[in-house]
Amino acid sequence: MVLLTLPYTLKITGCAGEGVICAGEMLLEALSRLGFHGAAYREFPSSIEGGYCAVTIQISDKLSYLPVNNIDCLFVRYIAAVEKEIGHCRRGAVLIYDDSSQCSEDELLALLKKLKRSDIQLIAISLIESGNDPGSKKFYSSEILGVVGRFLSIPLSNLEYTVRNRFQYKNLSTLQRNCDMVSRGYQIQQGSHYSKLPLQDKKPFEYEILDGNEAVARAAVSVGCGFFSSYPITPSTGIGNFLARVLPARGAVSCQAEDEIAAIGAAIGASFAGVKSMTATSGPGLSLMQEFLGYASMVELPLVVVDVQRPGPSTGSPAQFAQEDLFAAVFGSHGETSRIVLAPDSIGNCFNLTIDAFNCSEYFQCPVIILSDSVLGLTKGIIPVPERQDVRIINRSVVSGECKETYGESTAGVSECKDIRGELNGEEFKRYSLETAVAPIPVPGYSSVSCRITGLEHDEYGNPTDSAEMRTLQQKRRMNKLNLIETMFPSLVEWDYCTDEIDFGLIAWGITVAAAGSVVERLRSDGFRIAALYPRLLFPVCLNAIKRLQSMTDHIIVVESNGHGQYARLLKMYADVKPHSILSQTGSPILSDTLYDSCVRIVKGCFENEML
Amino acid sequence: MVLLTLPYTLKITGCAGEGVICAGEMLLEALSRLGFHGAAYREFPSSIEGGYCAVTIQISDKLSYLPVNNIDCLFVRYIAAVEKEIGHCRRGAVLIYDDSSQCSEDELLALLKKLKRSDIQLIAISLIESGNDPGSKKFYSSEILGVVGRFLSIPLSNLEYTVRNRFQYKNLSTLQRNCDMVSRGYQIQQGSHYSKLPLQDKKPFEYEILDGNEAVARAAVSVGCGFFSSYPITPSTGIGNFLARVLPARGAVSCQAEDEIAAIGAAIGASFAGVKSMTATSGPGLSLMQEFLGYASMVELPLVVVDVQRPGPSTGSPAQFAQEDLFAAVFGSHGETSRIVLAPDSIGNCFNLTIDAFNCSEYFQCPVIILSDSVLGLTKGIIPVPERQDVRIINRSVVSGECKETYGESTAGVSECKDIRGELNGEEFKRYSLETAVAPIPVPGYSSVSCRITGLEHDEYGNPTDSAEMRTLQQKRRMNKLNLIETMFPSLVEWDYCTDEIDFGLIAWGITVAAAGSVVERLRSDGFRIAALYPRLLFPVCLNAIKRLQSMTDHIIVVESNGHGQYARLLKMYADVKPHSILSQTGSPILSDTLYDSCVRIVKGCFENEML
Amino acid sequence: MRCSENKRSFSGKLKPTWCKGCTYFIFQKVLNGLLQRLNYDPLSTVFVSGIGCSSRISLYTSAFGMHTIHGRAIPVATGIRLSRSDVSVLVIAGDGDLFSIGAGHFVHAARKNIDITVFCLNNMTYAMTKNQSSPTSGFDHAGSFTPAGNQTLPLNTVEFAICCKSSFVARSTTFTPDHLEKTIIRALKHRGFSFVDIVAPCRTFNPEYFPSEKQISIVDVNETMQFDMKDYSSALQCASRCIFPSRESPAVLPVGTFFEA
Amino acid sequence: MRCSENKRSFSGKLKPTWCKGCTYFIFQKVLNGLLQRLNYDPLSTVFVSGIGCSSRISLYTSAFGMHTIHGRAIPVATGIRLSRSDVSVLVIAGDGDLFSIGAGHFVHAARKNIDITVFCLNNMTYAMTKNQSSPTSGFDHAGSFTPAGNQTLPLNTVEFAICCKSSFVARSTTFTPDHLEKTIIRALKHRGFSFVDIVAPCRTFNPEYFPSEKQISIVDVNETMQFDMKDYSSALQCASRCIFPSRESPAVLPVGTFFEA
Ligand SMILES: Cc1ncc(C[n+]2csc(CCOP(=O)(O)OP(=O)(O)O)c2C)c(N)n1
Ligand SMILES: Cc1ncc(C[n+]2csc(CCOP(=O)(O)OP(=O)(O)O)c2C)c(N)n1
Ligand code: SF4
Ligand code: SF4
Ligand SMILES: [Mg+2]
Ligand SMILES: [Mg+2]
Repeated sequence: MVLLTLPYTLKITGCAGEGVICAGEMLLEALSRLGFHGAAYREFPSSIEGGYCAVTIQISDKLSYLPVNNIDCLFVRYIAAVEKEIGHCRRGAVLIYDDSSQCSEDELLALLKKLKRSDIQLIAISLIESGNDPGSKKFYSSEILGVVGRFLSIPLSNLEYTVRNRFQYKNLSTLQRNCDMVSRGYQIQQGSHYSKLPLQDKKPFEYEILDGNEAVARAAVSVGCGFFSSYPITPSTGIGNFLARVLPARGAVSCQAEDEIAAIGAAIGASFAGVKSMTATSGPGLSLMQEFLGYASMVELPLVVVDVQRPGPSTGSPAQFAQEDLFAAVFGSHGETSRIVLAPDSIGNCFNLTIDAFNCSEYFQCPVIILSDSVLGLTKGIIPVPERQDVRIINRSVVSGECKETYGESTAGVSECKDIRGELNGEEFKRYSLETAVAPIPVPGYSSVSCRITGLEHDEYGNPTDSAEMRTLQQKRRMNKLNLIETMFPSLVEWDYCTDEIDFGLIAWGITVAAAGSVVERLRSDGFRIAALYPRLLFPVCLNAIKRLQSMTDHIIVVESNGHGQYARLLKMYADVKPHSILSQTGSPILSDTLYDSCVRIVKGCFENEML
Repeated sequence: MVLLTLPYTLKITGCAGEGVICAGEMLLEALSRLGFHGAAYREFPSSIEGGYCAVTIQISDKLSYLPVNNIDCLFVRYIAAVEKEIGHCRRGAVLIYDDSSQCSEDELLALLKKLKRSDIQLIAISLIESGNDPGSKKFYSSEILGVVGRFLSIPLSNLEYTVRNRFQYKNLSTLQRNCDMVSRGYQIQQGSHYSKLPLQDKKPFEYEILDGNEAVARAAVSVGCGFFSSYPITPSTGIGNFLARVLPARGAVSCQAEDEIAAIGAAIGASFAGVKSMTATSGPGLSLMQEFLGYASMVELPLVVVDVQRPGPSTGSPAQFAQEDLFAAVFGSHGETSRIVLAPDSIGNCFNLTIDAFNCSEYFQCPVIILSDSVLGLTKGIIPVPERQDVRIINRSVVSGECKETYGESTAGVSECKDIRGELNGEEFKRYSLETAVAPIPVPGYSSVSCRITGLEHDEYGNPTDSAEMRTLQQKRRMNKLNLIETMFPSLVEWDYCTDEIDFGLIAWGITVAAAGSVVERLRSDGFRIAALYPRLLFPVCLNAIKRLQSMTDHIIVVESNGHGQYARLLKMYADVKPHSILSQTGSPILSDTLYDSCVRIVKGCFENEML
Repeated sequence: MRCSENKRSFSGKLKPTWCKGCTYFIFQKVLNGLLQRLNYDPLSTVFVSGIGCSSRISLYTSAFGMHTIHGRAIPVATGIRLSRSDVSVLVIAGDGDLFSIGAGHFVHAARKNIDITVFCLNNMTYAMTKNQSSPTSGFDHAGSFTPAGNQTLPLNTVEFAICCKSSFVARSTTFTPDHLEKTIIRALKHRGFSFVDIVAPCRTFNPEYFPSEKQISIVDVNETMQFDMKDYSSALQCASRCIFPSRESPAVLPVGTFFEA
Repeated sequence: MRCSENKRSFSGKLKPTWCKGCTYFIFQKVLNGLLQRLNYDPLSTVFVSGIGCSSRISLYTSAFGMHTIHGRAIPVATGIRLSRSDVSVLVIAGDGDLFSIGAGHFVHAARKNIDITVFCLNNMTYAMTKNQSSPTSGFDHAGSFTPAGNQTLPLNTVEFAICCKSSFVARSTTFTPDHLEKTIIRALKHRGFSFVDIVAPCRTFNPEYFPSEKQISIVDVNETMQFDMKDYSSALQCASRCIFPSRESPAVLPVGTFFEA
């Protein structure tokens, strides 16, 4: 019995439709029950059936999920998977293979020999079919769970509980078959290779297992989102799947629109009606929403738009990963619009950042775009989810009414009601007053004054105007109202300080932060002095933070997963920084090792230049 | 009789629906017949009827149209127009007013006195109604033409000819009434204030009177555009109006689509079918086209998209002017797309640049966006239009076929046909070969091989692929293929050199170039050494030119009509320039005087700093 | 939503920029009068429109107004309705807005029977962009994009609305304010997706309809035709015969309530 | 366009990524066989599709193929057709693609009678995005966005297509390849906008239709119903009664040619 060290990485591979992802997610649940942190990262083909499919389970005692290539234990059913993954297996890794399928021991040994990987420890097991899925394919999830669970010495009762939980809504015979299969898998002899995970003392019940999509959706519920409309698109669909189940029970609305234009249009309508609203999509949908995004900026209604990024352009690579929609999020609409762009940097942060997004949107009265991505969105993590009462909630300022019951506190989240009838003195209400950054919003059926809104340029009352002066003033106000965001929402910028004198600064955003974090540690232990800046507020650019970093060093590295260096270029545009860009376009998040090497190369280059 | 000096500026004002714009355009035609250059700039309200309406006629002996505020002669019917325009009248300007309408001499004198403009010379005339328009409003165009024509001593026969030309398709009685009215206007006594324009020797027949929209459309016809589809939107509608009349007669197609998405979709379909195609729109339409623009980049089909800019965001100010869609044109689609963005800088250049746009698009196989604007689009100019044989035309490289007749030479413009059957040796055709920047395009019904195209990432054959390596290679090729554009199309960058050592450099784009040109002259005569750079190629950034300018000076000023300094920021992003921005958001193009003052202020600031 | 207190006016403070004599004034007057008479509360009523001459109406009311973007009034109204069952939602937009760029949204809101009232100010042209053929323009209509004449039969909006499963479908016209009023009342009372096509020709670009209220014979199908407006198939058949402007009888304008589920 | 030379195969080199037993294989086989038999020239034929499992078919042909973006196959096909009268243009896409996001384009291409043939591979779900209700999903269909059951009646595509003035409208199914073949031939021969709804349930997400070819009774309306398919109103009425899946008789699938102008 080997005692494993954390983080420990286990990868289960197979073909789409065989249940490997299900197996991985059940394993995560079982681990969570034992007090572990961790995440389950899925890889799947873009077709519905067939094709390579895998799930990587990272078992950890810390919160963050780190994209890794150092596999400690690999489970395979096909020899092709070994060829594909062996390069990512660390020395001495364990390979559990199904000798009942396409993998024979001889072949395997021959292959490992060819690949010069005699360090790999082999465990042969024999799966049987466990049940039929609707398409009458083999479905192995519970059996695999049994095998892997036994390997990690997880109690069978825990695994069985997990299986019951997972299949609770299936018919009884399916449920029973899965329970049988988990114990069958558990009983398969694995020789003397059993291992054991270190004991954990985390209180398991403050945590939930959610992927980033679910975390976004969960947060929307917590913050009082009363209306969600969307159109399905990979990899954002999970948000809709979650909210379609959860919102109606809370008296809120989830609506499948006929397309993305209708989806954002309905969300804008709901926002006008006083209800917090959200829509979610991926790149192609973001492109379609550009006209309405500009409208929301112009009429200054709160609105949250989630873009779960995937590689583009056009349909691109729907099943892969990239951070390529930043430019479209910032600049996509015609004209000059005031909007906020945020990016979560961990699965857990998908929750908190969505809360922030709603708050910013309500506070500044403008659309907020959340740039998530396919890995954050589809990777399950064991994350802390605060109770509603612990969530900081900002509600839009509205014009109050005739002392009707406060409208829909929990869903619309109307607070800070101003009864402005007294102030008006018979004058018209200035919805777009130039004297304040944002004026309160009249809400139909609730407020004591009405308002009319238009995408035409308008004066303080909201009436269309041809006056260039008024246009300039309103445009300025719409832009400048965002100036305070960095101060108002300090949690939108994350720092990893060092000393005031540093050798270089590293900037990363989105999921790339995970790799950056581990690289920073490594570089520091190499003796480099580094400060790291992890902006979640991508636009408007967090100038205070950037300036501070600039004051510490001239050498700033920006790492991101796109071809243009989009965030680096935003910094050039808005902050006069000339960063070094590290770009990655592998279809997966950048790996620590790669990032480490690139950083070292750049830093050495800089120092050499300075020597000269 | 006063002999006038050129450029001479005459402004006719009135209410929408009274025919003032028609009067101005007829005047321009009459002037053109006398060998003048010139332009007629329209101002109109965004509603159909009522509201202030005006046309400014600039009479010149040079080609370019310059937005001006120095009015030499103002025609008014309402006293409000005097208040509005008097500030733009140069000292000693002539004011022709209609004393039959809301303007009395006493009032006028009182007003001028109050405004301290006793320098203004008054001419009273009395219009009568000339005919009824469909909405039973007064329609004064021919009568005004008579008045103004007499003032400038244009022969009556010329004016009558013009009127006949203009109303040729109206019914006989309308035509006759207009002819009567022009001579009535001609006969109104104007006291002793007649003037005369200097004789011209330009050959009038090489020139046409077109506004920028018509010039774009005319060029599309010349270059062999075989398909145009669009959806009406101010201020781009004129392009569709023109092509709907002209294309069908040439066996080509003009199609009104149900919306902008369908418009660009149909144009892409036609392009796939081997036919040069174009669509035109304004800001909101550009936003709607973003998804298809990304698709065109991805499948690498030639396509020209005209965006006649108006102020945004959202519906914004449809009747006014701005240069605000640059960011949306460059960055608007999700993912990272390869596209070309061009901007014409004069009415005449609307023609040439559209030719260039088609050529670039055919050559590089990607969408080209032309950023025109409401002033270029709606201002009539007397411009040279080359014969088709003098136009440089590049046609896409296509895969040739079984020696059928070359397909639709004039419309599809298929040339440089490659019969690749021999080369293939039974292998599949590489539509997206990595060995060349662009491969020839197979055309249905014409080529000897077929192809299938997809917005999914694809390999060299065009088949979908999940390979990250292939994706990176194809993305690189799609981006890099544009590297040669600046060298291949030198006319896309215009220089106004001085010496190699300069005090500062000025960059302007679009119609702003007109004001910049006159300011450069003035500043040079002040003793400053200036080089001016007028890029028509906005994206990819014309790095060679920018670098050259940078090598001459550190002080670079960029002038443009938007709030963000969009082109200036593009330069920061892509060329490491730190320019001074001069921004204008007045709803009209920046005026020379304003620009001059701003330039002087910046230059002085720089010099003072350097002194310290 | 009805007022508790006194009847309140729906006239807004902004002066319409419509042409003198525009038929939209007639519609506006009838609608505003009616809403007041029926005790609607401007503070609980939302006018939603797209872009076009017609769509400006949402800026000219004392109620809440959303002047949105071209073609998208219906999705926005859907969002208001689904999130707030307690406010009245009226969509008022043009033929181009609702049936060209907006056609897809119409189909789905009708199909889902979203409880909104949709008024099409049908002037059979794109007036705001100066006369292009709209989906309801007559065959041979010379729009600026179709100078040789539009070669498409007009969309029969009432037939289309029924086929999309609207639960109330009617046509009226600004030529007969009384009938218009009667029709609007019915539409407002109906619960579910209700649609009224209002023939309101453009004075500037469709002058041939003026001053010709007499030349056009307005026929009330509820008086002249035998059909059961509660029966889908009967209603659909009746509506499909009642096209306007029709090539066969261009001078006949069939109005009335075609379907009420 | 027909070949001058030998009949040429329409089978592409790319292997479909469809699930084993996907009904789209049946459609593909019938269509490809037919095009070859009818002497169509792959080099003069364009398959245009949107995005979805169904829409991938344009990548699996030896003809020209445009796999475009979601919902926009029809505008693209319109552009090809209007600019090139000499190539054959087939649109093949899913029910979600054509009738949800693409509904507006369908309306206008039909109305303008654009000479293209549109095949809807109607599996009554969004298969590619893993089972959300589509406009043709049955009432109570539990899509992932409507877990409590879709509360909307399905769009009757044949009725809708007729109402939009398609000049040829039929329905067939992959359950009856012979009938499918016959129907496709008619559709291809027709000049003008022709539409065929092809009921082709998804094996993965609509397993209840398998292996139940026998449970569903397929009824050919041309044999069982009295109507004149050349007469608009008669055809419309017939089509409006032939909804699938219908709440009243879920096991009856009415197929046939409904309208031919
Ligand atoms: C996305 C977009 N496309 C085009 C336009 C231009 N546009 C404004 S109004 C209009 C048509 C209006 O026609 P209709 O809806 O019938 O209203 P009407 O003016 O006739 O009352 C168009 C095409 C726009 N504003 N936005
Ligand atoms: C603009 C856009 N929105 C959403 C999607 C995601 N998407 C891909 S296919 C599809 C639906 C496919 O359904 P259907 O057309 O019925 O085809 P099927 O897969 O059922 O054959 C959707 C919503 C997309 N690709 N693009
Ligand atoms: S153009 Fe026509 S629709 Fe528009 S305001 Fe004038 S009359 Fe009314
Ligand atoms: S998911 Fe359904 S429609 Fe898609 S390929 Fe599989 S069986 Fe066919
Ligand atoms: Mg209209
Ligand atoms: Mg489908």
